[in-house]
Amino acid sequence: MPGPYRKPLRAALFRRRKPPGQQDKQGQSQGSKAQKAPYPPLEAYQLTAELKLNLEQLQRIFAKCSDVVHRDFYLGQAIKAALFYIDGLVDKKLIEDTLMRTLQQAPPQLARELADRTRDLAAVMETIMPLTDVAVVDNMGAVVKHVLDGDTVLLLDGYNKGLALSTRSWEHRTIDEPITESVVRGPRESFIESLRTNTALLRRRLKTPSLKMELVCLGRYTMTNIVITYIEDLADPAVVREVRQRLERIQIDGILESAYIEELIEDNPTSPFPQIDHTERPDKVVAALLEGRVGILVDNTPFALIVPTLFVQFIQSSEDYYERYYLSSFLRLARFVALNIALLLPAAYVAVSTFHQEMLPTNLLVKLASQREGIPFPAVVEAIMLELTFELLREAGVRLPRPVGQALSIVGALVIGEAAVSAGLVSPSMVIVVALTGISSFAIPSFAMAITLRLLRFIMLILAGTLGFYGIMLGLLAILVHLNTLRSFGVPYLAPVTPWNFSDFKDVLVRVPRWAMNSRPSQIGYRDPVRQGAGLKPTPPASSNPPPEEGRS
Amino acid sequence: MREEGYISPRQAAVLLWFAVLPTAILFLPALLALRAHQDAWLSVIVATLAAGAVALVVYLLAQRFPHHTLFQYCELILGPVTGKTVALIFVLAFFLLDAVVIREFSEFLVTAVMPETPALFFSLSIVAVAVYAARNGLEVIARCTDFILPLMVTFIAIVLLFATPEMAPRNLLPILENGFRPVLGGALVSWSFLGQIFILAAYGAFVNPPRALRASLISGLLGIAFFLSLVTMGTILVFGSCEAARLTFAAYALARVVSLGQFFERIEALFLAIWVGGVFIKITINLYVVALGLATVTGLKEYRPLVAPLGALNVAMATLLYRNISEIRHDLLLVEPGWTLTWQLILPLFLLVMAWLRGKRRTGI
Amino acid sequence: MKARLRLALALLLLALMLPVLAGCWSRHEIEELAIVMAVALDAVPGDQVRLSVYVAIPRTIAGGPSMGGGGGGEPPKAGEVISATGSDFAQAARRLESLVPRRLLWAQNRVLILGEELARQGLHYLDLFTRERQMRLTTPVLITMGEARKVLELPPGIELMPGTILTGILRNRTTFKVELKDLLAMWEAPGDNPVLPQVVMTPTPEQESREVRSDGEDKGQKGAYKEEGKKTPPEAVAIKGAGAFRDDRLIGWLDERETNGLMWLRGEVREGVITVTLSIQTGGNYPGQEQGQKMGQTITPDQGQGQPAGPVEGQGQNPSQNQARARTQGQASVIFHRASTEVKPRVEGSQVTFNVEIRGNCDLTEATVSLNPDRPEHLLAIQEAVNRAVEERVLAAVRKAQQEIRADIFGLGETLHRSNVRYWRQVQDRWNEEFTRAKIQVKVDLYLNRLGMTNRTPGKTLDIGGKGATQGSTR
Amino acid sequence: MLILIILAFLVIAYLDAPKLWQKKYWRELAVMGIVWSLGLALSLALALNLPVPSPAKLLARVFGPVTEWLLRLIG
Repeated sequence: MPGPYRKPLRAALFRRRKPPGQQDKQGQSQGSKAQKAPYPPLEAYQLTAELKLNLEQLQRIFAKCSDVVHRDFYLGQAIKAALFYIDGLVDKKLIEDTLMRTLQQAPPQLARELADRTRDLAAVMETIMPLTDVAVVDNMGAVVKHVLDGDTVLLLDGYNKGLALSTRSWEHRTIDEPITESVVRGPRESFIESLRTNTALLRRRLKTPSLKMELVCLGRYTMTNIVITYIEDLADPAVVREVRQRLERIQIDGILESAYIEELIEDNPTSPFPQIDHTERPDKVVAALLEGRVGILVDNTPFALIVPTLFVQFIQSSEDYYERYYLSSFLRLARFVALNIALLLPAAYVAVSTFHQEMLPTNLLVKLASQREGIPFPAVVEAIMLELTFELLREAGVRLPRPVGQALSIVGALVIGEAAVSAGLVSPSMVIVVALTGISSFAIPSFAMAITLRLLRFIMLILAGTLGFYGIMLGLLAILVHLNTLRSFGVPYLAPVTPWNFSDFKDVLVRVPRWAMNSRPSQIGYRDPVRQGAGLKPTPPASSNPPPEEGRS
Repeated sequence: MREEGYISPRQAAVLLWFAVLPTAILFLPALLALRAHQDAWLSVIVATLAAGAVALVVYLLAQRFPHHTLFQYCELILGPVTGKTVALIFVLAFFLLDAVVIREFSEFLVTAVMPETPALFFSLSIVAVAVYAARNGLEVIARCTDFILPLMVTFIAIVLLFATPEMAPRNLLPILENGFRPVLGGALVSWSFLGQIFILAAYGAFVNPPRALRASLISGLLGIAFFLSLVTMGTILVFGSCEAARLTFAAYALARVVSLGQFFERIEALFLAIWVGGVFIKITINLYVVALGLATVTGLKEYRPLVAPLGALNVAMATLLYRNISEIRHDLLLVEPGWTLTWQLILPLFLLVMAWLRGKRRTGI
Repeated sequence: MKARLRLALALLLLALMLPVLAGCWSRHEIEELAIVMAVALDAVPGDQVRLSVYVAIPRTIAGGPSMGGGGGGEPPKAGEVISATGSDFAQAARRLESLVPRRLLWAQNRVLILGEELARQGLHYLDLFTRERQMRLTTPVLITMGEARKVLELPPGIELMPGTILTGILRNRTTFKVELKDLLAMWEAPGDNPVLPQVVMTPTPEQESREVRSDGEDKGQKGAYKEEGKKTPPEAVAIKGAGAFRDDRLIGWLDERETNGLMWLRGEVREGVITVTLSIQTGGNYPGQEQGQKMGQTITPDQGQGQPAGPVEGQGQNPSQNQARARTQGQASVIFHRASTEVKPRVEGSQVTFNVEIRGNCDLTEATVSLNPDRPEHLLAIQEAVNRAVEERVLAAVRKAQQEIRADIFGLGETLHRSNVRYWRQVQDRWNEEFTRAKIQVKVDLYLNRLGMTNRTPGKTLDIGGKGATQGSTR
Repeated sequence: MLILIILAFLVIAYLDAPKLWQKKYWRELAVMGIVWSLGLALSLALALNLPVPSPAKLLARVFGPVTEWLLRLIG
């Protein structure tokens, strides 16, 4: 029966067509305000003083939920009680060994007093509860939420309140090495899907009460927990407020990955450039927090978001800070070159070979010309074709199981490249250009930025193929203007190059030594610019190795 | 109307460079060599002194009316009707200037790079990007220069550096062969480019802090004089004044001479690319000023909607203005000096005098 | 935001429209180009000009190394010479395009060769080569006796193409190099006249080498090559000599010596070798002289230490007198890396005098005449001879210019212009005439100060003017 | 060509006009409309090869003499 599916959809579309006006950005809003509460509308249910009624309601709410466990028992053999939890989300051992035993064997006097209402529900908590994380819940919505979160809810007969006992424990991946951002030197821990583990990873590195972790719950169905984390003394309160507001604005059915949020809180949603950095490395998040940035952790995602994000961050890798600064600086420069190559090389090749032949040294020109004899396609088409092939290869390599993927990319690159060249379909130099471009795009630490550049590369290619260097320049200018309009949570995207800040250049194209990084990035960490004490540059101790002639102080 | 962004004094100065240099380095050296022969570079310096007068007037006006654009204080000084008329003249002048720049730009590209492509296409494409930039406001334009300027400076430096083997110092001699008059004649021609620093009157109101305006005027003017005389001198040194005068696009010819070792010869395509960046800023800033001025004169809340139609009109105007490059040269030599002197010096001077007479000044915001 | 989206949409639309609109304006695939490597310009009868271009064939050139050494058969041609005539070069160029299935790419042109006839008609035809955007003002210009097209038809030598051969030679700096912009500057400057290096087709290598011997110069002998199996007599190309213009017309030719003198006078000489022949009479005078010229420079070596000429100890002696003894006749060559020329005009009344001072340092690079390194006089003798030689060359060039060409091909007028504007004003309109009456005084100061990696001339230990190293110091 | 010009101008109008309309910025809309129609008219006139006087000519007539006078003043 298609009706029930189609109709609401139509209605939703219809509603989105004429937004009520208060939503100006993403059309994700479904209109009415009641949507914030989860289905079924829990306002209809209420905790009553009668356990039986409460259980009935709960059973109705969790109807056909086979993973919900409901257990009736007598607390202290005197008062009727019930435990409610979801199997798989709780530490069953804890419940069975400790909780049940304690509750059932509760002092009869306590049970009597509870039954007589001479003592409050809190007495259970105060006297016998073997768990620490216990909260009193007084409405059905909270009960349901807690149950869904993996807590165990204890209901007592005669009370219109319940106790939510934190018994969360579910199967999750162990902390592993970061896959997307592996380093030679540096911590090998990465975030996992469990939010609590992730926050613990952060907290373990930042042992300060200044590290704040604000909880936001988003997603009508997924009820995903999201943590806004920042160091209170460093982060710009305006940015924190902005993050909070942007998150609270979101009304969505579900959040499966931090990318959902990323797309909903970006400053310029139409830009091809990533404006929010993401990472699976706790150390990178901590470094960002220490600079005054704000992290956003999302449950069920191993990727944390970092805001505000600047363009330069995409050519920085956390390892830069763990290796010697000469190497890091060199690598950063190399990445910058790679960035340019990834964006421009095929375009420049096409421009030079079809418009500006005078630029080539004669020998090279002649070589290229002889290579291209008999190639049936214009250089632009050839470049686009090869680039597309390369993208396909890459895509296929990523999706396939790892061992197969490797074989595929080798086979693809070698066989197709070789065959295409020997068949005279493409010129060898074009294969070199495309390969170099591919390598360069892999050299960019940020996958998101690399993807953006890949897309822009095609536009540049078309521009170069139609207008030569002039076209490339037009494209670059448009990109430049666009980048200049971008802001990430109020911070200019291209800072510190523009607006120019020389002091921030210590950590842009080069990384200066640790002892010279005395201040935080001015646009982000301005609340407390001093990162470390001055004069940290180590000098050999004068006493340990005194110069023969004269002592230096 | 107000613009929300502010620019730093340094950016203001750099914008000044970009408001003058891109077309100037391309066209001026040859015209100067025609007028002042081997003393062309002296003409630049003389013209700079003369342009100092513009800078002074702009500065004095800006001091009287801080946080006000040219178009705003026109009205404050002369009253609503006359003021609006004069402001409209300025708008038109900037508009024409922009059209001329667009035309020069496309003329150059067609002649030197892609003769088969219609000139209209170049004007259209660059203005499209310029519209995009101008809509984003002064701050974005200024920040774009932060990227283009280093490229431009590096490139000029490279060209001049690697052209040194081709340079013959004797080409500069004898100095002042025919006295000072040809130099003055050359100065008059360079005036039509150097006077464009007047554009600071239009965007100087957004310089923060306002009292740094003087510094940006001075450094802007000095930078322009430095680069312009350097390029002029380089052209004369390489080609000699006779041959330099024959060149249509002097700086481009200079770039074509350069060879970086045996490998990196013929770098003019790079020159083209970087120069396009410079002209882009010049067109954008002018377009922005025109839109801002028109919005001010007509009392609009926003200039943004005007940018795109103005850009389109500008392209049409650029096509209409001249029939051929000879007319452009003729105008640059024989019309522009008088015209630019009138609206970039005399008219502002008149404003200043009126303001002084009427005792008008505005100190607050 | 909506507006942003719209703008992005508009820009995207524009970007998509670009290829449609732009079509293939100005776009030329690299393989569709005929790469012009050298251009020869000739005048042909009937007021026509002929434009000949050497178009490279990439296939052959790129396959270069592999085809080398393949015995037998004619080596595939690296390029082809195509020519077309027209009433001017633009027309000829257009006609050329109708002969070639590809589009001509002029931007890589390496050299511009003027034919004699055309040069005699005037240089105004060169306008195309400065106006057309692909042409470069830095193209070297050469002139040749007879037809310029012949130069392009040369068989390949070390380099595959005549363009690269010629630029290669020019890069060696054995002769001067005139780029198009220099040519125009010489033409346009009121006190200057163009001179162009001359490219000559030399006959067979045998003749060539004979010429070398008789000449005593070894300038511009590159391009000689051996190729036996050709039916046509092998020809080689060399750049030597120069064509001299009065205003824009070719008037006459300078030979190699004169060209060298011209280069000295114009200050074009940067590095080079000067060879002089001199005879050293041991025990007596050592007159140094240059071949063919009677220009004595006599020095007297220090008699006190000097051994009498002749028999030195042992078997060094040889019945054939000259061989056994020190070689008293022979050549000495010096190489110099830096030299500067300074011209100072002086006006007295209506007489203009140019004082030319040539300075520089040079190293001995070859001495076939016996030489004792410990005798500074020997070096002095060579030095003097070198100075004479240079002076003589300069004077020869001046003579030629003043008497035959009757034009200031040295740019002396410009020097005068720069130093004495007032006098220049009076003479600038008839400068060439005035030039023929100008006095040119040459002073050459080339210092010979290094001996090179060895000191003595090789051979059995001979002794000229002292025991040399065996006796320690001569002083 | 004509179609292209009109298309381009329609795109320009589409960029801003709807927003201005929504915001009821009539004044902006009017000024923009004037500039827009001037541009359209000029472009069409140029495309149709109608004789349009160039402002450069006007400037030359007025300021050519001024420049000449200046030149004479100088030398």
